[in-house]
Amino acid sequence: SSVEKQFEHFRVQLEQSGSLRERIRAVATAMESAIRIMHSNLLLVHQSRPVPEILEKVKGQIAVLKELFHRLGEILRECPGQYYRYHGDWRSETQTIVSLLAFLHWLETGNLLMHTEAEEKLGLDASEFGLDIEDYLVGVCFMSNELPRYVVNQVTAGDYDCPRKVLKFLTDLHAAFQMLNLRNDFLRKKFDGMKYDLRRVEEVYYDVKIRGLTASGDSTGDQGTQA
Amino acid sequence: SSVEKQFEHFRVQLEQSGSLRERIRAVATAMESAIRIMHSNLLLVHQSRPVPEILEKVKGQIAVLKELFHRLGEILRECPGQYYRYHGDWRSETQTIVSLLAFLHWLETGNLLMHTEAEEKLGLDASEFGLDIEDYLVGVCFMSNELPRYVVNQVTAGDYDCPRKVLKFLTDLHAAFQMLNLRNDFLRKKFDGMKYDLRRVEEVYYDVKIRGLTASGDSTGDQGTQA
Amino acid sequence: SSVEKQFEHFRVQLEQSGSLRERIRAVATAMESAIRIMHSNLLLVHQSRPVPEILEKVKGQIAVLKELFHRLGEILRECPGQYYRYHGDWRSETQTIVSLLAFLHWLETGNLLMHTEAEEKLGLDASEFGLDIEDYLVGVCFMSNELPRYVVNQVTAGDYDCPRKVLKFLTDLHAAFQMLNLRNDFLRKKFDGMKYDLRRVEEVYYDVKIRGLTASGDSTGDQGTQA
Amino acid sequence: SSVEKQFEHFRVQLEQSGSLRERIRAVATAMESAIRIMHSNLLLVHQSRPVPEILEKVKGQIAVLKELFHRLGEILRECPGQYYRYHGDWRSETQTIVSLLAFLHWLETGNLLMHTEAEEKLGLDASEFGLDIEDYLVGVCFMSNELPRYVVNQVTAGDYDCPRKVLKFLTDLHAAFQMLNLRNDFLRKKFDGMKYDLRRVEEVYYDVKIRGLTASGDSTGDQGTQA
Amino acid sequence: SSVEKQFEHFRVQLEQSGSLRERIRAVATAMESAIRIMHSNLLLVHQSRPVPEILEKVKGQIAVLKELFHRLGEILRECPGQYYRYHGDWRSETQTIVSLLAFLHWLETGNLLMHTEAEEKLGLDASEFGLDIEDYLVGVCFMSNELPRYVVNQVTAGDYDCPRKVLKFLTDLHAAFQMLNLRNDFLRKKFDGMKYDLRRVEEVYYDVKIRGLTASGDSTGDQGTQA
Amino acid sequence: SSVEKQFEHFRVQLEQSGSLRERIRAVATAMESAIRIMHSNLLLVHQSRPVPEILEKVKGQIAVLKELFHRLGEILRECPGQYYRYHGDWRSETQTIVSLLAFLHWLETGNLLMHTEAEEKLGLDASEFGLDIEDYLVGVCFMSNELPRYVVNQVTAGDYDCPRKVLKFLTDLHAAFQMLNLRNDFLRKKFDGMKYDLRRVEEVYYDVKIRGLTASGDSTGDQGTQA
Amino acid sequence: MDLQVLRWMGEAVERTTQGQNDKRERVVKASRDITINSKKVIFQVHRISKSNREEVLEKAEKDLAAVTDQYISRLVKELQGTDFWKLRRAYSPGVQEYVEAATFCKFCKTGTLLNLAEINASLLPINDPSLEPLQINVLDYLLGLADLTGELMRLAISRISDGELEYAEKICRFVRDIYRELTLLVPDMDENSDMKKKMETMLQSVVKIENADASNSWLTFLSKPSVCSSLQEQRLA
Amino acid sequence: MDLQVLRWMGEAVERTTQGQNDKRERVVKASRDITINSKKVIFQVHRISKSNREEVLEKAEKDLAAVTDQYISRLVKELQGTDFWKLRRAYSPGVQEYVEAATFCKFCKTGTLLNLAEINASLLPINDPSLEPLQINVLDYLLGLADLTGELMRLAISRISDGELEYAEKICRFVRDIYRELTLLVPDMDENSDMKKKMETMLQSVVKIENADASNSWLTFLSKPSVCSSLQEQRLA
Ligand SMILES: [Mn+2]
Ligand SMILES: [Mn+2]
Repeated sequence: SSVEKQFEHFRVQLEQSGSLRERIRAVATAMESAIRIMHSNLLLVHQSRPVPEILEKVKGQIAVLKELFHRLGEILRECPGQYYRYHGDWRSETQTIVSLLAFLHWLETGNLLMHTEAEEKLGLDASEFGLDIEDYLVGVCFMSNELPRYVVNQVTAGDYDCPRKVLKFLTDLHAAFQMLNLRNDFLRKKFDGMKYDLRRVEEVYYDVKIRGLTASGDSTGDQGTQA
Repeated sequence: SSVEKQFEHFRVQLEQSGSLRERIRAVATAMESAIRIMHSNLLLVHQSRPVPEILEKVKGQIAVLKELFHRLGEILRECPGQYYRYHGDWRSETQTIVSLLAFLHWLETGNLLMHTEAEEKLGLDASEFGLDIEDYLVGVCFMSNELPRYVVNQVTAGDYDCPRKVLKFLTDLHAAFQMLNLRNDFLRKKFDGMKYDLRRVEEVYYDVKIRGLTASGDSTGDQGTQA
Repeated sequence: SSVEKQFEHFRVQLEQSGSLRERIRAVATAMESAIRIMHSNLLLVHQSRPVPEILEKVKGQIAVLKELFHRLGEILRECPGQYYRYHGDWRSETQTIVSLLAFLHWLETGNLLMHTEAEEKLGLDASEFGLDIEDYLVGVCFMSNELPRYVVNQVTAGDYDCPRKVLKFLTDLHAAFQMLNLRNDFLRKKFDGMKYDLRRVEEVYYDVKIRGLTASGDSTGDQGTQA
Repeated sequence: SSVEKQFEHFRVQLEQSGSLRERIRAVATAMESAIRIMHSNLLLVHQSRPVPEILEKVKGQIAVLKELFHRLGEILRECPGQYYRYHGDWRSETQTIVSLLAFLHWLETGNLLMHTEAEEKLGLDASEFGLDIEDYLVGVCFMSNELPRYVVNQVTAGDYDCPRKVLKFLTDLHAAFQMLNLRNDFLRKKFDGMKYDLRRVEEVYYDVKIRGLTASGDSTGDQGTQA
Repeated sequence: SSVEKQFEHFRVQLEQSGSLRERIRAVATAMESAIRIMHSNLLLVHQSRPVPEILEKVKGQIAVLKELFHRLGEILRECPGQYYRYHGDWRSETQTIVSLLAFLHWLETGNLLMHTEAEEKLGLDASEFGLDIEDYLVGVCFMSNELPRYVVNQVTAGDYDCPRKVLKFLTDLHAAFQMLNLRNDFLRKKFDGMKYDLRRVEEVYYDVKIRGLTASGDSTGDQGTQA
Repeated sequence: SSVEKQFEHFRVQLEQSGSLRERIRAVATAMESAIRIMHSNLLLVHQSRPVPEILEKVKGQIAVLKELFHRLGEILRECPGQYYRYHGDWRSETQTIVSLLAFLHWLETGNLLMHTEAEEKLGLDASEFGLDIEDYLVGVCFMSNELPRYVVNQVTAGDYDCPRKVLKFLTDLHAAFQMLNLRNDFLRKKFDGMKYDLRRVEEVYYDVKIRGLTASGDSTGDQGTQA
Repeated sequence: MDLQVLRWMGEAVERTTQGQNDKRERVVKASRDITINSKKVIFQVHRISKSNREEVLEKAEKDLAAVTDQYISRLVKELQGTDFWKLRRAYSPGVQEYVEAATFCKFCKTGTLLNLAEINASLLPINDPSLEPLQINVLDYLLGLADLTGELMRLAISRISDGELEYAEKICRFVRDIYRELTLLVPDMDENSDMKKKMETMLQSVVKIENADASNSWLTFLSKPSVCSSLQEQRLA
Repeated sequence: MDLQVLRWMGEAVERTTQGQNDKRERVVKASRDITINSKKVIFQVHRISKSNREEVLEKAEKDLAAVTDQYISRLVKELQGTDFWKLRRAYSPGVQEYVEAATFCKFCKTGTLLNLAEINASLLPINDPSLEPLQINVLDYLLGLADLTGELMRLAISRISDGELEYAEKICRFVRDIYRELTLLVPDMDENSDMKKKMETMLQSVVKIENADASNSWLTFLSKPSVCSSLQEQRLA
């Protein structure tokens, strides 16, 4: 019957999209794995290991991720206009990747990784398979969560100027976000959390300041974070 | 039939109250937007920017809010005696506004913004459209939440007398609230939280005191907060 | 100090509104008690006891309720314009009362108790302390819930014309409600339930009809429900 | 230290009450087991087996339960005044037992098992270890839940007078409960459920009536349920 | 270091059990798929299609399932003694399969599919990879859930003797379960649900009886379900 | 009938596994009790009581636990291949035991208690009744939860080198875990929690460092924890 | 870091997400209007009876066309140039209800299932030819279909009360077919938890029709004088 | 069945449960008053400082005696002749708070734990000699004790800020002892889920005191001129 025929047609369609989704999930799983290694290397920063050494270690993983995004792009090219249908399947991985890249970038340059820079690093091309802005912003929020811990460990290691620099960066970042009229959603919640990071960094800065620890010639030259 | 007539009458009434509610919500949304800008400007106080400069910046927003309350009052004049029917729709905005105004006022004068002063600033007239007391009190509690952070940042910026002044203000405020026999509701919960603010300010005061940092002639004259 | 004076003022105000609320709750509790007796008497209708006898029994309770609403009105007169502030405290009682009155009225007259009639029975004066329209409508929905059971018991008692009359009444009522563009709230949910009552009455009507039980001159003259 | 001594004393006390509770739980478990068998036998009534045969079968279990209550009483005599401390541990068993006894009693006599009769059957003595009134009432509500099913099966077996008798019993029972001013608790919820039983029995009576099945000389003499 | 060596060892082990689990999940997914088709075919019974035709259709799926259980057994042979470690991964599929087989078997023979028969049909060998008793019992409970609907549809199709047969089957099954002293777990909950199936079938039987539809010699001979 | 026989067979089997489970639960309860005493003694470490004294106190409990595991092994020998069927019944006790042993071991030696060492201490033999790897790992995570508090109390007692040692231990442990590709389960969640312990220890280390308290020759020789 | 850069970025992002948010809200509103008006169409169809069939269906079809022309077209306008999948959550409820209404009308008129392809073809005229046309996706179609069975259930019951037994029987068969087909499809659907819930409701609908149908067939049986023997006589006496 | 019998039963039951309900409500109210006034006593004790010790404690003890004489005695009156366990849920919160206040006063005065036996002895005078005297049960005592540790934590922190370090140290030891003892008792308690929650809160209190104490000990350390070496100098510079 025509009913059966239509449903048979649907079945084929849905199976196709199901297998597409499976391939996407496979890429996302591979991303997860690269993220894990990259994250684990990045954690060394809390043990005050020199930034260049860390950059060296993670470079390989970035290449892997770039390759994976390329593969993702190819899969999505098979189903034009359905980026957002499958978006949920690699979303949280993307956000974590942005947070890692942004943290690295900040360590290197002391600046915020811009949206276009992130796309570039991942080999994404906004015209066909770009980086969703909200994913980028969530990633930046995630990055901010890492900063208080970084500050604490840097001070422990004797870098007393770090709190000031981080505080300036985070204050500016927070102000920039404040301008956005965020919907009451996940991103908003993450941003709301940023103020706790800010507060914690302020408190470390306060600790350092109240003990008069800032004056010394501390600017550790091996760090790129000169604000 | 008379039944139909009655329901037709209801339809009209429900639609009227529905559209009223929509207009109120629109005003509340506009308030939210002004609040956001005002809040964002007020945050500069944590970067120890001079109070007069900040006051200048937020003045415009206060005017906007006053205008919005005026508009709200006009809408409510259409439905006399139904203030509390729609109260929930602008309640949380009002509370935040009170908290911002009270903080500003404290920065300027070192005193608590009184209920009548708040009404005055917002152009409210208690006789027909006043500021609900509980909203005022919740707003004051919100304001107290901001103080510990302010104290930390002022000390960092070298204002060592700030903790003492804030502590005195907060202790008095807490004592005043204690007089109220609060029901077990939202306000009560907010007030219960005030004691954490008090404790944190005590700790900063203690830090400053134990290091003998208070004696110095620090009273930064450009601040109105002389307790 | 002026702060203390202000909080003293608040204390008095909060205590006043607290005691007001307590007095309102006391009236509501008394209503609940009268409702219980009235409901218990009204249940006799399912045992096909004559309507006049039941009316006789409940008359006293209606007088009690009227008196209680009078008392409520007097309490509210002390705080003009705050009807909706305390509304939640007697709301569900009012809805139940409307449902009982509406059922009684329908038994007597076969008609829907109108909003104004309900106000009249309860001695309410719309100009100062009226019956909230939504409460009235919820009450009417509650009343509809009682009808399927009533129909079943009437048929059992041999009144084969009852389903037809109730079905007509309920169909009209449902159609009238349908005209209202209800928000997605409590009332809407209650109204959505009305269709199950309608369906159940349809089924009984169908049972009676298919067995050819309607034709007979059964219309029990002692019932006021002539549609 | 005295602190340690006190706590040691507590430990002994609590262990004693713990072991008491364990013994009570053991009795309750034994009750459960007897209840299961009794219930399983009582279910035969739905297959329209003669009441005397069923009574014969359950008699043994009642004796077991009586003995278990005796044992419970002895345990409780060890901790005078603490009946309600451990009450929760045999409460739900007691309620089920009351429901079974009440159903049996109704099958035998057509009457409600009174509170004192229940105590008597279980060998309880109100002066020292009585049957809690709320447990009794919950048990009666549970019993009412069984009646719709019983009515359906009796009609299937050809006993067309059963619905009338059950309906009368249930209506009276429901009316009696209605007089109680129940708190908003478990019992109230159970009682609220009783009206569904009532409604279902009304519907069966309606089915039987509308088909003219009642007239026949159906009063099955082997049943004690003569209302 | 030895710690690293230990964790490396763990990594290998966890990956092994992870991949085992994945293979098991793959088999379970394949089972699910076969179940889906089998269930869809079995649904035809509600449209009163002849049992032999349905049996014919599902035979293929049973073979598939047998093969899948064989594969499962082989996987489990790799990890002796760990049947229950992974049991949760194919448990619910097994239960559904039992329910389908038991329903089919009942349609064919009117008897309960015994545990050993189920094992046989699935090619299971109790000595090494048997059918867990609780899974079997849950499956039987699931099967009972299907019966009320079947009865209703059979009556619609004119098979008025079906309710009696099903009622007898279900009553006996329920009695048999009642003998088991079930723990307070999933199985117990499922069994508790069986009484609603019983009640529903009783009600259909009641409907049929009250309309005098049972007497006729309708027992449709093409069905194996002669109780 | 054969159905009855089958269910009788099931009854026996379910009762057997039920009583087995009860015996296992009894052993687990006894474990719980020994754990409680052991834990209570271990708490003394936070009052900086010397480690050897504490070890002396808990030795007896370890012997008790060893005996209980022996008994458990014997019970499980009755049902070969069903270790994982009942695993859940002693699982959480085992995890707690591992955490206590690991903490003790770390206090004594400054090293991580290895899996084989844990088995040895509990008299377990991997070939027949070993320590599940995931239980071991969860236990290690639990142990990490205790460290931040220990560090704080040691610092209070004047052991300023403790944070450094613990931080090193925890950093290595965290890195080792990071290598494992954990499924999204309980263990994963516990491991995710470890980073908060790490962060807390970092903060204590920071506090100590910022106050310049580390330099002194404080290493309290009576503690075995020399990293 | 340059604050200006950040500010600039903030504004750029603001423009984008703010625009998105406003658009999303407008789409939600459009969807809500589609829902309400589709529900009205469905309500209209339920007025059907033996006597007013033609008239009722004609009105319903006109109403449905109005929904398409006024509300669906507004949705199309709001969505233009957007990735349909991005805002799917925002408009999906309305589209589902529209599918429900359209298939319901079609079934009542012809007794057949309106295909997705047919619906999508009917939407082409309201699409702006210069843009990618809005096409309802399979998932929304299937979700709408699942709800359709609920309406068919109500229809069947009212048809039974009205004596149109064969018609009810036909509906019943149709619903069963859809249910069976969907049973096979559900596991392949994208996020199928909604659908799973609907499947349960649908099963209840199927069972309800069956029950109504059953009691009806017994009753018709009963009403045949030759069979209803003593019972009927008792009543008549 | 005789309707009269039922009605009669109904009324009898009504009398009983209605009386029970009223009494329960009165007991709940009495408990609430005890809670509020015990909280006031606790608040009063928190005013303590090096200078006003005597005065504050004297006032607190007077207030506590007033709670006993006015509010606990009202509870005793309400409960008279009832099984104390039956209404335990109704009065338990008040009694717990009372235990908290009484033990708090006692600790501040003498540094020791007020025993249950001592509390119960102090209640004898307000009991009617003709009835069974109200005795606080072990469970409520322990639950009150669990809350006491929260108050002690606050006290310790304020003592530290006030420089009374040894006193804070003493409190810390006392709280740890109670925590350890309770750890052993909890599993034996009747319905111990409340207590388990309180144990968690208590552990947090313990950790909080420890942290405050720790940072304090560093600070005292710091403030000794001989030790605070370069850091201090830097600041002074
Ligand atoms: Mn619908
Ligand atoms: Mn307290």
